[in-house]
Amino acid sequence: MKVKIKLDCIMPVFETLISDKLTVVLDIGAAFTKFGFTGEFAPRAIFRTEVRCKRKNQMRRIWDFESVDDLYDLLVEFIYNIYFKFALLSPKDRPIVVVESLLCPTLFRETLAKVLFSHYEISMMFTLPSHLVSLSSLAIETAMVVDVGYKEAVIIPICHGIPLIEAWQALPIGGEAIHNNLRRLLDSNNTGIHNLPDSIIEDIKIRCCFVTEKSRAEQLASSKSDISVCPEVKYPVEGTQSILVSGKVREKAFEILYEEDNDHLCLSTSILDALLQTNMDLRYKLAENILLIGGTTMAPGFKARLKEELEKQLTFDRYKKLNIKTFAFHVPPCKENYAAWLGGAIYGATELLNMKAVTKEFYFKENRLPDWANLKDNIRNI
Amino acid sequence: MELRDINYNKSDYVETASGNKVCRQTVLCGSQNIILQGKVIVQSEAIIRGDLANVKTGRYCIISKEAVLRPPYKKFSKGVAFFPLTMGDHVYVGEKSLVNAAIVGNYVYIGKNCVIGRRCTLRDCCVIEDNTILAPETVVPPFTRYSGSPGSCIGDLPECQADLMVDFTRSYYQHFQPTKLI
Amino acid sequence: MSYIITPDIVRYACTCGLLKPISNLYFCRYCTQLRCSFCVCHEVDTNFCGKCSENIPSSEARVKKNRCGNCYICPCCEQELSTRIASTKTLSDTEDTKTTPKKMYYLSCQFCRWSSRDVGIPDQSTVTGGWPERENVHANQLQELVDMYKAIVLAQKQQQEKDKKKQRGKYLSYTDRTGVTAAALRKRIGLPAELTHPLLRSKPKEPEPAVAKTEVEKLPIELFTEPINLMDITTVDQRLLQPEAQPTTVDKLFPVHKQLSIKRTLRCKSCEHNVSKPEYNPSSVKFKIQLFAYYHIPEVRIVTVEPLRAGQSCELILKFTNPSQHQTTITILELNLEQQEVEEAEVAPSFDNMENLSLQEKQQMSLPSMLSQPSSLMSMSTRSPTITVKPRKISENVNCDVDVPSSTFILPPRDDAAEYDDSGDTHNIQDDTKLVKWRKSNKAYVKLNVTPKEDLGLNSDVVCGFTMQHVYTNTITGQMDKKEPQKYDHKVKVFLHLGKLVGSE
Amino acid sequence: MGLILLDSLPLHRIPCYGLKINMSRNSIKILPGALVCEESKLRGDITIGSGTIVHPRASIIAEAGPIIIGEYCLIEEQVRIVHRLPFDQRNKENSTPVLLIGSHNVFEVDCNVESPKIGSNNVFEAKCFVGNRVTVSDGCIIGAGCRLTEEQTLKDKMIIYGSRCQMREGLDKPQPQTLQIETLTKMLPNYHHIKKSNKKN
Repeated sequence: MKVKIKLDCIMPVFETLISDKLTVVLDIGAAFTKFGFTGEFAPRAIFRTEVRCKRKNQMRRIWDFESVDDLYDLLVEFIYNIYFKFALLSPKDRPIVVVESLLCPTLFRETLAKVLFSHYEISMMFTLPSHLVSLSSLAIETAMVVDVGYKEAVIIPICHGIPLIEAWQALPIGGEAIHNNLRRLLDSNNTGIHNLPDSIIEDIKIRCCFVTEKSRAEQLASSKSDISVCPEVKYPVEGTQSILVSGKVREKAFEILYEEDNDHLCLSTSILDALLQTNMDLRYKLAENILLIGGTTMAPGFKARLKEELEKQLTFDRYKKLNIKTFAFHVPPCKENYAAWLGGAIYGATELLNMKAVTKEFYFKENRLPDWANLKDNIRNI
Repeated sequence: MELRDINYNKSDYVETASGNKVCRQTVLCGSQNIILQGKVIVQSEAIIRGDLANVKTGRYCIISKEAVLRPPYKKFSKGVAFFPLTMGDHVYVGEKSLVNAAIVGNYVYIGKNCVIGRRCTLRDCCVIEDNTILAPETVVPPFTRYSGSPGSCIGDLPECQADLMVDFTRSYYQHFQPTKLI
Repeated sequence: MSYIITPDIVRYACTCGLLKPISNLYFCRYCTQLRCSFCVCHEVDTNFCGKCSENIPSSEARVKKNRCGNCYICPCCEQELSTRIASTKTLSDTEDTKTTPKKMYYLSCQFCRWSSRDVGIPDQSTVTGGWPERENVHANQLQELVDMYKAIVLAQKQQQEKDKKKQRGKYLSYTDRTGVTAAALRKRIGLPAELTHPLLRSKPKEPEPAVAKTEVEKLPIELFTEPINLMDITTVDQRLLQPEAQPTTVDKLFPVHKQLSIKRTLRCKSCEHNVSKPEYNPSSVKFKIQLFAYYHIPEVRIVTVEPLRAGQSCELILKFTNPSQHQTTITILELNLEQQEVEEAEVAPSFDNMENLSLQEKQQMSLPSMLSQPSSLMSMSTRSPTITVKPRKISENVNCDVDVPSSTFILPPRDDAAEYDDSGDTHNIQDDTKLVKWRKSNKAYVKLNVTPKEDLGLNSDVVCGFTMQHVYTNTITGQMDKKEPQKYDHKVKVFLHLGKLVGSE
Repeated sequence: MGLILLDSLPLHRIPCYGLKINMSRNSIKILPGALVCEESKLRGDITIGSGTIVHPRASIIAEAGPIIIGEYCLIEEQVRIVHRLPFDQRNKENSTPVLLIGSHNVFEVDCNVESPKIGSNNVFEAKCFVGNRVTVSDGCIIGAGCRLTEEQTLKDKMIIYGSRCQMREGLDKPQPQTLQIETLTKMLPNYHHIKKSNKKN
């Protein structure tokens, strides 16, 4: 690798050749995968993280894998589709940029690396933490990054370009939890909801539901509410049946995000808990630099409600000591669902790719990826 | 699995000199405009609309029960014209399928109950799965498998698909035998 | 029929341990091994548009972001859009504009009837479009940002390099052995002799950090009172079809360029020979290189199976077909799964020799720096050695024994003319009549006795397997000066799904 | 839910209840200018407007009451237009309902329409199924292979398409197929026996 870098300095012509090469950037989400190339500003495609199971001729989600071997096969198929259906180039001897959550299971990332290095023979793999790189499109270094995806909401404060891992918070509230909540709510005034595919539930969520205001939510939660609910929607399913989506259901579907669980945790409290974990001097700055990413944050009314909830929580004793007055939110120059991907595309366009990526040689020598959670990788840094 | 014999009642079918086996219970409109190149099987209740425009099939085609071959129309500023429907060799059209295509290539498999929309082009070596609805003017590239409504590509086919179709249509023809009277 | 729509009943074990129907296997003549899509290297051969069936050179495909310049798909249902001529009536309606005799075109979906007029795109005067393209509103801002980051990182890197150089002193400049040092080269073309990058001299510009706002998007108040029209709101798929804009209402759906398709070549990972290379023409179904197992390995098909009963022997008729131009002899052997493991472990290199690999690569990399000439850079792109993964264990639950016949049988070569010849062609082969029931041209119908295991439950799938040994005649000439075609005994494991177990009589 | 059960049966096997009674009083009125192929199947009290074309192997069955088809309709082969009331409305003793089908409707190959009322300028694409509780207004398109059975009235210019019967509202009504009818009127008599018109305008 050393030799290569030297070459670049001596011959700038060649450098442009290298940077001119198309490098794939992937963000494999629990529900949707974002694919594109470095240096571009939007993914080429966003598609479901699933492959067609050849034996049953049905779609299978990657994250529903049964074993390591199963995951390996699913990923081989999935990466194949990405390269030969969208990227239209051979992965062999090319670098790849992968944006992943810091909480990505080791099993998954190791299997992905194995697929990429030994099955597809890529030259190097550059893994980037999603929370950190999301900030690159804003050119800021300190922020509270809240990622609400499909499986979970993960909150990690970033300080001067370093994720404060000790302060992370995660809750299993995301798209999936909302779908389950919606299914349960719909069940009360419709029949046969249980058999509906998730895609229909998702479509109802996207097209009918929204995050309501806090005052209305409290009214709806209490048994005797005197507010007029929003109009109901008749949602036709396949021409033979239709589902009645009542006004109450439309407003309540997203409430699962703010219903405190047994440990009194919900989306707003975990953001504040994350703040509590950080240094006193930082809290103020973090609260005024909140970045929301992930597809679920795109729901209508999500941001307004989160702000309301955060402000409300501040009045409780639990968080009074934070002594925060205002919250300020960033608006990224992209859609929230691919904010992390965009960060990867920006990082991947720089020389960091050649400097920091895990090369094939390194991978086969160590037979694993470096990981922040692995002591072996941290000793060197200290 | 090797194909089993498919038996038919000898009196129900007409066999031509070129080996075409055509059921008597079919509707062949404008039969002078229908060209079956040989060893073609047309099963009962199938409809071929030669009255609208020429319909030409290649060798070893199988038109199953209640399938409809219908030349597509095209609108011009002055009026409407019907265009010929050409079908290549070794094509299988499943039961109750409607073929309204302009061109069906060689080695094409069309499943049951499909709709091949107006002026579609099915290139050589493609498979249309059962119950697929292909939107009008769709072009199906070689070595693809289409399914759904609207039909979309769900996978690809082995490179030796042409040979598989040759083998399939040939053995179908060989196994399509009149019931032997004992 | 079996390979086209029905599930795969007869599967062959590929060298890599996966089970595939014969139609999905390749046979590398150079390694005389079976390969499948999982264990060959896939490469993009040509790009083409599936709608207009035109080849697009890869450079053009890249510029057009892997999409066809002329073909569009419907933003509503993802079907191909067709170009329609606007009827003359609409032209005369707009009499305030010039009534030119020019034809006007619009895009229309024949499936969901969406049209470019639905979203107010004006009709165009050319067939191929000039349809308005939408740009990313943040493009300029982001481009600036990326350029700045690039500069910063580059500066950092060069600083590091410089620091390293300082440590080593002047020594580095003498390492260029070709005589033309970079410094000398720079002098010659009139650049300052220093190696400093222009960006280093002036410190790279830092991007302006974004400022967070306390105001956030409000929930539209109308949602509480106004009924929504489902037909105006886009679905997830419609939104994601346009990742940049992700429109939430149908009036913002714009036509999308059609994604290109590819033809691919397949390369054997161990010997780097192609096993499949298609012809250039997008609508051609022919191949320049076609090493498909279907053309080389005898095909096995189930003809009939007697009802399967646990612990009872029953008769199985198989059809063997020889696809090659050479006579072959088939021997049915016992399935021995353990033995295979050992054999192949010897053949295939595994991870152990990765050390060698990295060494080799380093040598390759260092080559150009020694020569220090741009032309030698081409050697950088030479193919790096392939990594062969250890074959996996065959995962098939064989629960039925096969009585291995003692005798072998011959399959005559394929004869295309025989297809048109219905006369008896016995080839005068002396057959073991207990084994071969009947034969026709290159096919033989063979009887085997199989016994499902005693402990099988009702309705369980019965799977049997055997090793088929056949004589493979390799016709590659020019290799090692062997004129005569070589004959090999090739073994392949075949697995048959016989059906469900039925109860006793 | 009884309806859904029925729908899963192969369509051509559904017996036409009470057909025999109606068959006894077959009364077909074909207005001048209409073109009805001899090989089509017409049962019951049916009026076919001028300019309408009925292809061979189409069947129109007026089981529950008369069917009146307007002008310039196109009825292709294997089409089944059946006038049949839903189970719960069958035994009502009031006067026999009339199935009115407007003008410029297109019924494509193998579509199955049991709608109690059909406006004008609609297109029923190939292999679609419209149940007897679905009222169709004007300018609708029922896409190929769509099955509509739930009780509803389709508003004007509705477009139903795809596997999930997605709905869209069209900008314009589908263009009438007068040009195709013109061509067919010239072509079909060369190949088919045509039923004579038996009513004067």
